[in-house]
Amino acid sequence: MSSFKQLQLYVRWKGRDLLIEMVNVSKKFGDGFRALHNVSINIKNGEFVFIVGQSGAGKSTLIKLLLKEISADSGSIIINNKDISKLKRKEIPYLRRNIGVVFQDFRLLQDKTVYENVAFAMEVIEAPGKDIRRKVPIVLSLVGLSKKSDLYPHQLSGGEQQRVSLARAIVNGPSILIADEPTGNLDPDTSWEIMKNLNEINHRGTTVLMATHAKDIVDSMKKRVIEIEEGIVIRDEQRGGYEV
Amino acid sequence: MSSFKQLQLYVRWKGRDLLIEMVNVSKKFGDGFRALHNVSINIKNGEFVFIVGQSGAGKSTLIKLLLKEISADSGSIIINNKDISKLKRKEIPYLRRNIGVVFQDFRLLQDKTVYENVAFAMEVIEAPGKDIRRKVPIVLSLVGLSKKSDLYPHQLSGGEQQRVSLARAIVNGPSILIADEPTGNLDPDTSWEIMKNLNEINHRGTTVLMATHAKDIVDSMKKRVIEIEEGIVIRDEQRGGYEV
Amino acid sequence: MKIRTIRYFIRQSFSSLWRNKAMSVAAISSVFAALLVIGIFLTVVLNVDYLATRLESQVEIKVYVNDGLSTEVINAMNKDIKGLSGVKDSMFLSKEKALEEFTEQLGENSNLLDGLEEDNPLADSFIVTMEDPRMASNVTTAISAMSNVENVVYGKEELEKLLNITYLLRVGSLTIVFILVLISIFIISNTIKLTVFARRKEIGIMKYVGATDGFVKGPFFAEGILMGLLGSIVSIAIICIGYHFGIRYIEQQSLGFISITLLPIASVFYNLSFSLVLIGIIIGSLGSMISIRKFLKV
Amino acid sequence: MKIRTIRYFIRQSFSSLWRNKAMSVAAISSVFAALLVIGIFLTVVLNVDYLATRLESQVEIKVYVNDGLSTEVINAMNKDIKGLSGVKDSMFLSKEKALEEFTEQLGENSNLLDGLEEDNPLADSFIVTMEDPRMASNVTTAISAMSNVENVVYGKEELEKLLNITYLLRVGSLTIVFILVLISIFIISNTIKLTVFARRKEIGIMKYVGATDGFVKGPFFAEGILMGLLGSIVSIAIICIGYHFGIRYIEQQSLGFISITLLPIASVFYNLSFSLVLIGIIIGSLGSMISIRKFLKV
Ligand SMILES: Nc1ncnc2c1ncn2[C@@H]1O[C@H](COP(=O)(O)OP(=O)(O)OP(=O)(O)O)[C@@H](O)[C@H]1O
Ligand SMILES: Nc1ncnc2c1ncn2[C@@H]1O[C@H](COP(=O)(O)OP(=O)(O)OP(=O)(O)O)[C@@H](O)[C@H]1O
Ligand SMILES: [Mg+2]
Ligand SMILES: [Mg+2]
Repeated sequence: MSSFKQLQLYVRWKGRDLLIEMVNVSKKFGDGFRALHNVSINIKNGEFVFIVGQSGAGKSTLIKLLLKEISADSGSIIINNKDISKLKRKEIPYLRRNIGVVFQDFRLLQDKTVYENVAFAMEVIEAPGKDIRRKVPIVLSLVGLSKKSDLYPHQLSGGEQQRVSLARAIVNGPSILIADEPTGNLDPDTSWEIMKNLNEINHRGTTVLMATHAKDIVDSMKKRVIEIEEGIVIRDEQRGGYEV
Repeated sequence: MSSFKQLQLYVRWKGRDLLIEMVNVSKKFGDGFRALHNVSINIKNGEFVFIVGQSGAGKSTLIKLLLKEISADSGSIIINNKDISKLKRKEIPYLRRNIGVVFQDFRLLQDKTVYENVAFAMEVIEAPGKDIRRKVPIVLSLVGLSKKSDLYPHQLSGGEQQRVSLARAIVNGPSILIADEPTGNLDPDTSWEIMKNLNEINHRGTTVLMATHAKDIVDSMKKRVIEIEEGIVIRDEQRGGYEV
Repeated sequence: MKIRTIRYFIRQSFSSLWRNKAMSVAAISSVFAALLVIGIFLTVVLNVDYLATRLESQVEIKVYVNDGLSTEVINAMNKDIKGLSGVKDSMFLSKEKALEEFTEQLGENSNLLDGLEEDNPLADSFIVTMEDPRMASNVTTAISAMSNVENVVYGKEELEKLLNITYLLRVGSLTIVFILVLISIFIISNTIKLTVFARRKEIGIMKYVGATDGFVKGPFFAEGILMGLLGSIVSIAIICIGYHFGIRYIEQQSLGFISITLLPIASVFYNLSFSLVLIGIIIGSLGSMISIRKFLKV
Repeated sequence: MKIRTIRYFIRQSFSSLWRNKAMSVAAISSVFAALLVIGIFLTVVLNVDYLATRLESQVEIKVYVNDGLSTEVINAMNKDIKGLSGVKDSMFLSKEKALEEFTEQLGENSNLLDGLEEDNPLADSFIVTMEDPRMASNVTTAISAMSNVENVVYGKEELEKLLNITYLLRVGSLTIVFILVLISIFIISNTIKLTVFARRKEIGIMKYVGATDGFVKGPFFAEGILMGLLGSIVSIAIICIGYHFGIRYIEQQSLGFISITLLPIASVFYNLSFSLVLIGIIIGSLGSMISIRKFLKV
């Protein structure tokens, strides 16, 4: 990868208007199941977008496409003016480094402690040890896990694991934050705490995409809502609610 | 294990009044963290109980104790008149067969299909193949996964995996059904569908214990609510709500 | 445990091998390779033993007899000697023939014997070969007691040397095979351990949904057997093929003091296949049972 | 890649070995066992070669010379012969001494030589031993051209037989070692593959949070080296200990035709350790790099 391209990807994607542009994206799975069909979505820099829809609607599939965890069958996905379907394998990590993700299944490294899991995201970008030691405790306290930093994932409650995943997603201050059901294992109080954090991160300029089933949260935050049903975008509403 | 004991455990635990009896149960973890402290709970046969509490309060720990996945430090846990702390290792499987569990982390067998995962719970009790082939499709359609029966867990959405876990928990018609956050990855509609099922199962005589953060559900179902805070039972209320 | 359950175990073991293809291939390959080592050296040991036996059968006892015996007496004696236990064959050697052979043996120095033809100082003799060279001393005693026998000579020292050599060959090759069998068993069980280890989570899950230890172990046991079986079959096949071609090449070589004759392939196959399959199956199944134990404690 | 990152890889490899103890122990044990097999047979090969060299050095050339040479002439010839390339030593043997020895050799048949003392038909000779027996034919030609030489004799056939034997010994043992090295490499790489396989999920996760292939591979590479290193060190230690005790036992045995002398332990250690460590490290690191590849494609 040329150092110019690296630079282009490293630079925080600010000041651009259209950050994510999906045009007629479709995805079928092996057995012919249509997970997404002709999805077209534009997301501007700095937006806060909820993605809602029934279980199995295709929310996580959409997120996996943005991360190039899977590839679209047709259509194009442009992130920060770059068509990610044309990314070479070597360039994918640099795409992912600009996207912090709270995975629905957490995806924590089982043989690393809470601290190490979060630090790992910084080690990946070869951040100086000094920065790591300074920033990791800050994000851990932000998600309320300061006391758990030396435990391994299997020693954590479901909600705690989810928050480690969140801490890891935000520690590098990514341009885009994608959260797949980040409050699914959290009580309402903790959920609100987390949402306050996400809102703040968004206000500081990070584009936030959140797939969720939390009706309360969507209804009261009054953000843009995209609803997917059986792989098709059936609603894209500014300041929307969980249901029409 | 004597065949008498086996029989005793196999027999559906009906007609008894006190099904689960926890007396002064405490549990500390390795580093001295107090996960549960002096918990005393009685649950009668046929009850429907919500367990609520903040993330990390100790809900899953309590469930793990009932399954003997971990052992209590002190206090006694009596299930169906049997002190489970005195169970021999060989007897534990028979305890677990009478308790269907929807695990918070699903715990699906990754190299088995949806169908096989559910069937496995029946194979474990050496049910006849005929019964397996009849019952598995029924529970899969109950949780809305008939079409997914040949997929592997990693091919499912979060909510679908959760429903497979539920299907597996109920397929043998257990005496006790424990559900740890069974709607965490489900949209409100699907959640209600599942709750209707659980309610029905409860009406047919199964005792249901459900750890949850779903305020809506707890509030509208008006069942017994046990609230845990930092390992201590701080509320045990009939026909309660999520919060006082 | 019901028949149905055992059928289920076997079915499961096949499907598990198939669904974890990458892992199965790696594991079975290792089992195969470890058994191959055992197999190769068992083959070597079998042939070393064969060679040693043939070396031992070269031991000769020389029986010098009185001059001028009649053909009848000679034949009678020959028959008596052949009848002794431990004796393989006996052959009469006249003193004329002996001198001829001796002259040949001396080669360049044969001029030393010039003129001895007229007054042959050698004696008529029987050359006795042994079935079991350890009996040589007994046979010697028995023959000495016969009438007409002048002297019985056998290379006591040489025989002892030879027996030493064959003993060392046998013990040495057996020791090495023994060490190799241990190492191979160790490798196979570690390999099986790693495959169990990769699935420790699945084992826990099975226990959590109410499976007994036996029910969890069943498919692993069957899988261990299957891996051992597959590994041993492949290794037997490779060894037999290799031996088939190797035998041709090696037998063309000449060692001078003894022609190289290897065991026929059927005999190798017969001796080998049973032990390899047995080792594979036993270590495969036992290994998985031992490795699984600690993951069952949930 | 920064120095800091490389340090991170090394630290990670240690911590990963430590945190997956059960797996690491199984894997390193297998690597150790596989290297042990190589090591044992390298030791055998080294000693076979040593034995072969010593057997070869037993070759003698007999130089028969004219009768009644003066001591000066004899000494001069001896010096000339010793100066030929390929010759190790040369020794004068008078015909009286030769007859004595011959009489001894004949043993029971020595009566054949009775009375020859007065008219010794043998000749004075030099017994020449060879540094390199392959030069025997050249040396023979050279000596034949010297004055006072009557006849030069060396057991051409026997030498060829001997060279055949040593050739077979060398080729045979090298072939076996070669096969064993291949098998061991195969086992080690399969073992490493299984340890990578057990962590395929973790590899995916690293990729999903933005790690480059190189960054994921780094610790696995270091871990492969570490496993190879640990496995080889243990195997070298075991072999040296085993050899130390084995050598005593074996050298007490007698083979008769040649005394058993084994290579000194230092020489074995010197020849062995480097190759075992190298094989361990290379296969360990390479194996993990190859096995990891397909899990990186996420
Ligand atoms: N690899 C795959 N093979 C086949 N089908 C798949 C695969 N991956 C996903 N699917 C199917 O695609 C559909 C969409 O899945 P997705 O994970 O996007 O749902 P979701 O909207 O995130 O649901 P949830 O809210 O339950 O997480 C599901 O029905 C799932 O079964
Ligand atoms: N093995 C362990 N070692 C140390 N601490 C542990 C261990 N297991 C659980 N804990 C701690 O015990 C506490 C209670 O965990 P538990 O899983 O019971 O919480 P919970 O109520 O189910 O939370 P959630 O709603 O987030 O699932 C947590 O803070 C967790 O970190
Ligand atoms: Mg999802
Ligand atoms: Mg929990």
